[in-house]
Amino acid sequence: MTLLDVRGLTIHYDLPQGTVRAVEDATFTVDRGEVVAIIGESGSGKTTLAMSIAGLLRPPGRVVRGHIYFEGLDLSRLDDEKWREIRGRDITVVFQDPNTYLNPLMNVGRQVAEVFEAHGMGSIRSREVAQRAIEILRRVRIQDPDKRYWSYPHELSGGMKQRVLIAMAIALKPKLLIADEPTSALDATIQAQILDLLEELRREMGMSLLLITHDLGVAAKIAHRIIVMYAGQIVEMGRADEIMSDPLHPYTRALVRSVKLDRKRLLGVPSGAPPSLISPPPGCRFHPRCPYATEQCTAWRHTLYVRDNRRVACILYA
Amino acid sequence: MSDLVRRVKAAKRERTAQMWRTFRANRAAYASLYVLAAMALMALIGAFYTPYDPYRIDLSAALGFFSPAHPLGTDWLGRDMLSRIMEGARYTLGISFAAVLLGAAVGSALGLISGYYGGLLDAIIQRATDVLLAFPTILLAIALTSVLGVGILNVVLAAGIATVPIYIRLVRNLTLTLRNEPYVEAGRAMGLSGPYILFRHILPNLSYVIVVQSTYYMGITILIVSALGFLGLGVPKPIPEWGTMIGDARDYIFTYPHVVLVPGVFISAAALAFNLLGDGLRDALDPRMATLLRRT
Amino acid sequence: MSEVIIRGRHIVKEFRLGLTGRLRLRAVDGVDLEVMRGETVALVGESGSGKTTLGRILVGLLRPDRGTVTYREWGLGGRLPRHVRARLQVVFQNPDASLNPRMQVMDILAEAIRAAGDTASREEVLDRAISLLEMVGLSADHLPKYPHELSGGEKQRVAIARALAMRPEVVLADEPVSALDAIVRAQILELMYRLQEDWGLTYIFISHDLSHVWYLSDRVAIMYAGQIAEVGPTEEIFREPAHPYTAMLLTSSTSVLPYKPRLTVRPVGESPSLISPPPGCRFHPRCPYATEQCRAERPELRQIGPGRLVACIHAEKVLRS
Amino acid sequence: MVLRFLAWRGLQMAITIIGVILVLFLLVRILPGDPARLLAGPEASQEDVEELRRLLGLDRPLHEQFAAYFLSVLSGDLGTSYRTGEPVIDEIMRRLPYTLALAVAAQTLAIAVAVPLGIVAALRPRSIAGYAASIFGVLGSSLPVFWTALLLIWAFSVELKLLPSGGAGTPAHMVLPTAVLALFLMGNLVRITRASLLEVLGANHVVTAHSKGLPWNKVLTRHVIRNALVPIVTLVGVQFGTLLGGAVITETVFGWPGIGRLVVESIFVRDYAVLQGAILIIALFFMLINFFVDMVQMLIDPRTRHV
Repeated sequence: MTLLDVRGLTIHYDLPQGTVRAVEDATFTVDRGEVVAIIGESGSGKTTLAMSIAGLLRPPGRVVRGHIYFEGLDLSRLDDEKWREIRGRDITVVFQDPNTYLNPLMNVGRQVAEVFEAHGMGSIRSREVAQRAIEILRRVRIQDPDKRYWSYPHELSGGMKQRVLIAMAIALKPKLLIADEPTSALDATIQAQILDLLEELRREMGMSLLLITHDLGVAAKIAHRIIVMYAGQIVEMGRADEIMSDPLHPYTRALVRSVKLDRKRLLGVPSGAPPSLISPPPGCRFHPRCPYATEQCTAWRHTLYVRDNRRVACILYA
Repeated sequence: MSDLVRRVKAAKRERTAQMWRTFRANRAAYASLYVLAAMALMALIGAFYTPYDPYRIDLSAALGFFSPAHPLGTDWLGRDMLSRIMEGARYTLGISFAAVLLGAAVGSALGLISGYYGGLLDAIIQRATDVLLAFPTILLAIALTSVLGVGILNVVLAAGIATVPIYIRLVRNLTLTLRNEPYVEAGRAMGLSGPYILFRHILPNLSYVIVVQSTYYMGITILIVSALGFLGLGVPKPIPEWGTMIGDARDYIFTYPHVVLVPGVFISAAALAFNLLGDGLRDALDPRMATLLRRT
Repeated sequence: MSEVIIRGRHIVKEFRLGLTGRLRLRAVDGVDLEVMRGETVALVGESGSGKTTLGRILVGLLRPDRGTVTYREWGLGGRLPRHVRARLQVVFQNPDASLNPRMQVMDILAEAIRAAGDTASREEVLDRAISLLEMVGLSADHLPKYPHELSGGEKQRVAIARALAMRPEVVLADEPVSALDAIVRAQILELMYRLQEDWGLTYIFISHDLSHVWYLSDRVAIMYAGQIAEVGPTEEIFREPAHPYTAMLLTSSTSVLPYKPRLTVRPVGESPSLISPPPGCRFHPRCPYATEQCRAERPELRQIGPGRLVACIHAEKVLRS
Repeated sequence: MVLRFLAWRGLQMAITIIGVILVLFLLVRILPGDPARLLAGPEASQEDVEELRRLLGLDRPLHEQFAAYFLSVLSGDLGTSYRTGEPVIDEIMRRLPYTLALAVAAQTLAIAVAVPLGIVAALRPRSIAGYAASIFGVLGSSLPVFWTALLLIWAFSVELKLLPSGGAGTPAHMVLPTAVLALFLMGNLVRITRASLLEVLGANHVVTAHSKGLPWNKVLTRHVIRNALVPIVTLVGVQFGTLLGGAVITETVFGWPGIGRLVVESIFVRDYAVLQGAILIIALFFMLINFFVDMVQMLIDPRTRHV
């Protein structure tokens, strides 16, 4: 049942200012057909994590430790050529900003057709490949796909561009679709349509969806499970509804409180901002902001404790 | 209280120090600063003292190669090359500096007015800029000197005016961008006056770009000024402006190449140093400027 | 509470596009809106709905092409006396661009304090700057800092302090938290709420996030394609939307709201081009209630209850369904 | 859309051309000295000079003179060279092919060397090409053209006796001037190529291309190099335009009978009709090339097609 198995993944960026510990000791799984959301604030390491799973981590980022098993295959040990076969076919990505993730100088149809070409199904110039691309565009509900095939990105609305990116990602019926903030640049009514489309495609193709987002509302809406990251570490994971109704980790609690807003009340969310990942605080990285922090927290070593269906990295649950 | 004021001032100094550190990290730019300082010093000393009279003809010493008495040799009239280079530095560098100052001042002022106030004035300035941009810069400078005639001030005018349209374009486009920045709009909401916003919020953000651009233009202008001199359209003879030196010496390239080689090395070094300095300043003053400069 | 301080009548604003200004984009098309003293009125809509343009017009930062805006006894169209200008302040979306990168927090605040006419000695300026920073949850330690040394939330707090320095009555907050992370968003919203309680500020709050609107606003104006679709008290509109677009927006929202809207309208289509908007009701191509009449006539904003206005001929049907 | 753009650009160019003609007209009018006296020569009597002034229309008000000048320019009459007595246009047409030949050769050479060098430098900054690119990048635009020209003459004509030091006629005559100009152009070209490529390499759409599993060479050609071309084409346009009129110095040093040298010659003999005509033609070419660059830009970049 397990499709993706990430174990102890640690990713650093070597910068002149120092080593950024972007992801530390990330361990989790994604089952077939499952929707898992990784949630965190900017700089929490969630995008780095996603990029490394898709094999798109670029220097100065590097995997320091850990493994990524995909259908039992260790992705972290793969060479470029093998990666190229998997990428775009078995593991695909939909990115955040549809305006910059499409090549502005190439018509969108060809950009979709390239997926077929990349996996040995004929040149983008061939009529057959073009036809398949048009079918895929139709599948993501782009109207007049044979006309839209020739459009350039700047001629399409944001929502349409996002559909084109999704078309590329689902063209070869992937097993895992990673969606990095797929809707945060879009308007609410478009966002809802895109989320509906992703959910529909996931069901139809039986793929797994790894959703990277900063928006707890989006995660709650479509994810089965939620993984919460703070400052490069996983602090909590569990079923989406349980996390929303009963967050355990003090950070998750603050996060949930900051999106479940009551009318005109003082909210009591913790002050301060996430720490620098070059010199993170010792022990629990949340302790400087945590209302429950004690002496012990500074000496604590990151561990995910099991509690019912949940895993939580806080000494309160040790 | 006064402790706070001190901390505010210290932070200001720290920011300058940070820029200086970034600048120094660029070794080529840092070295260029020394090269240019040496040249400036040479020009300064040259005004009061040169080993020989740069204009004195001594045919007995003509076309001497490098020697202890004449480190850079002598030319075909026996004039000491080092003395002439020192004397010429004042002209080549001074004229270029004055020209860039003129071009930057006039061009920036027009660009600022054009971009900030818009309207008919903007339209007129823009059309005039189009016309001036229809001529290659060097050709514009040549045409202007041919009209103005030989003379130090005329070279300054010609080389300066030739760069005016480029400054107008640059500054106007930047002003248009800065004018819509939220902090400028917030200033308007505070009731700050137009000129105040212009001088306090727009100009300081522009000034770094103008300084960097002017550094690059020093390199280009040195080449233009010396080219005018080379063609005999620059300063009047026998002033040893570096380009003029090469122009006068070109017939001796076949027999005594050092008379051409020496001033050329100085021109190249000066232009090169300004180009490298520009890169260093660009990165130190504002890392985002690289994209800003290229976009306009 | 019900004293109207800003009154906008038939506001129209066009922008010219293209090389020759041949194309006209009508960002705001005939809007009436009032702002009451001490309230928070939210302008809600998607990109291109005209909410930002309208907000700027309401505080006199933009001049409408047609229509009038008055703030108390002053017309907002030309230059305002300084003390009036000071009473209408703004806080913008992008914290990175809203502070001059070359100025320290000290200078930013000092400029505003002087502009407010509170001039006087350096010491007094410093005192006032510190008290402003404390008001927004910062401290004197922030005075020496440059914007790039501040976090997004801190920048936004400084921007709020700068606006407060003018002792404003009305603050236009244009998506003040949308560029921030969730917890910081909540911190800033909470700050805005506290400041309103303490100083009796009036907010024009532009947002696309319904939970923020829910948190902060007393009244909501839902905008669609340059026009107002619906105006009314926040609770009523969230519970009982009368315009199909409001219902669609509530259905689409991923914001965590205390209750689901009574009516579900499945989101379809996209907002129209403002260069050539559809005739009649601009929402009709996406509307499940659309009839022939909707295609032909532009619906007027009409009263359907105390303080509730809606621009839909089928509003009663929508409310009943 | 394209038609509208053409019409707009055409109008803009027409206005600029009128401005250019006006500037050239005024340049000669504010010249020191009396053009009639100049033309007549120092020996001519005062009456002859006055007669000539009337004949040339120099006694009429300035705006009438401009109208007359403008109309004659429009009809292709650029005046007569006082030195040769020939129509200016004939002289220019005789020189133009030389300038064009040199410009095309230098630009081609510069592109052929600088663009690949810039590309390799962006992809492998620590390779030999990377260092070569940085050196060419600053050096090319820092060395004065007249100096490199003289040095090359010294090396290849004087010392090695391989190539002629000046003149025109055989392909060998073209080698040195082409090399000098190409070196100068390469400086900016290498820098822009490298910077533009680096920018595109960091662009998000390249990540998308990788995420499809596209082979690296296809990512490079389709998504990186093609996109990086946009600023390069602009620069090449400006450079080529500059070559047509701005190769003044190279043409002078090598005695190349092109239009740039014509400009300098006519300055020294005060042949203002030729000077005016030559600069006008250069400016026209300059504008035409800019226009052409815009068209190429529209071909490469669909976003510019919508104005």
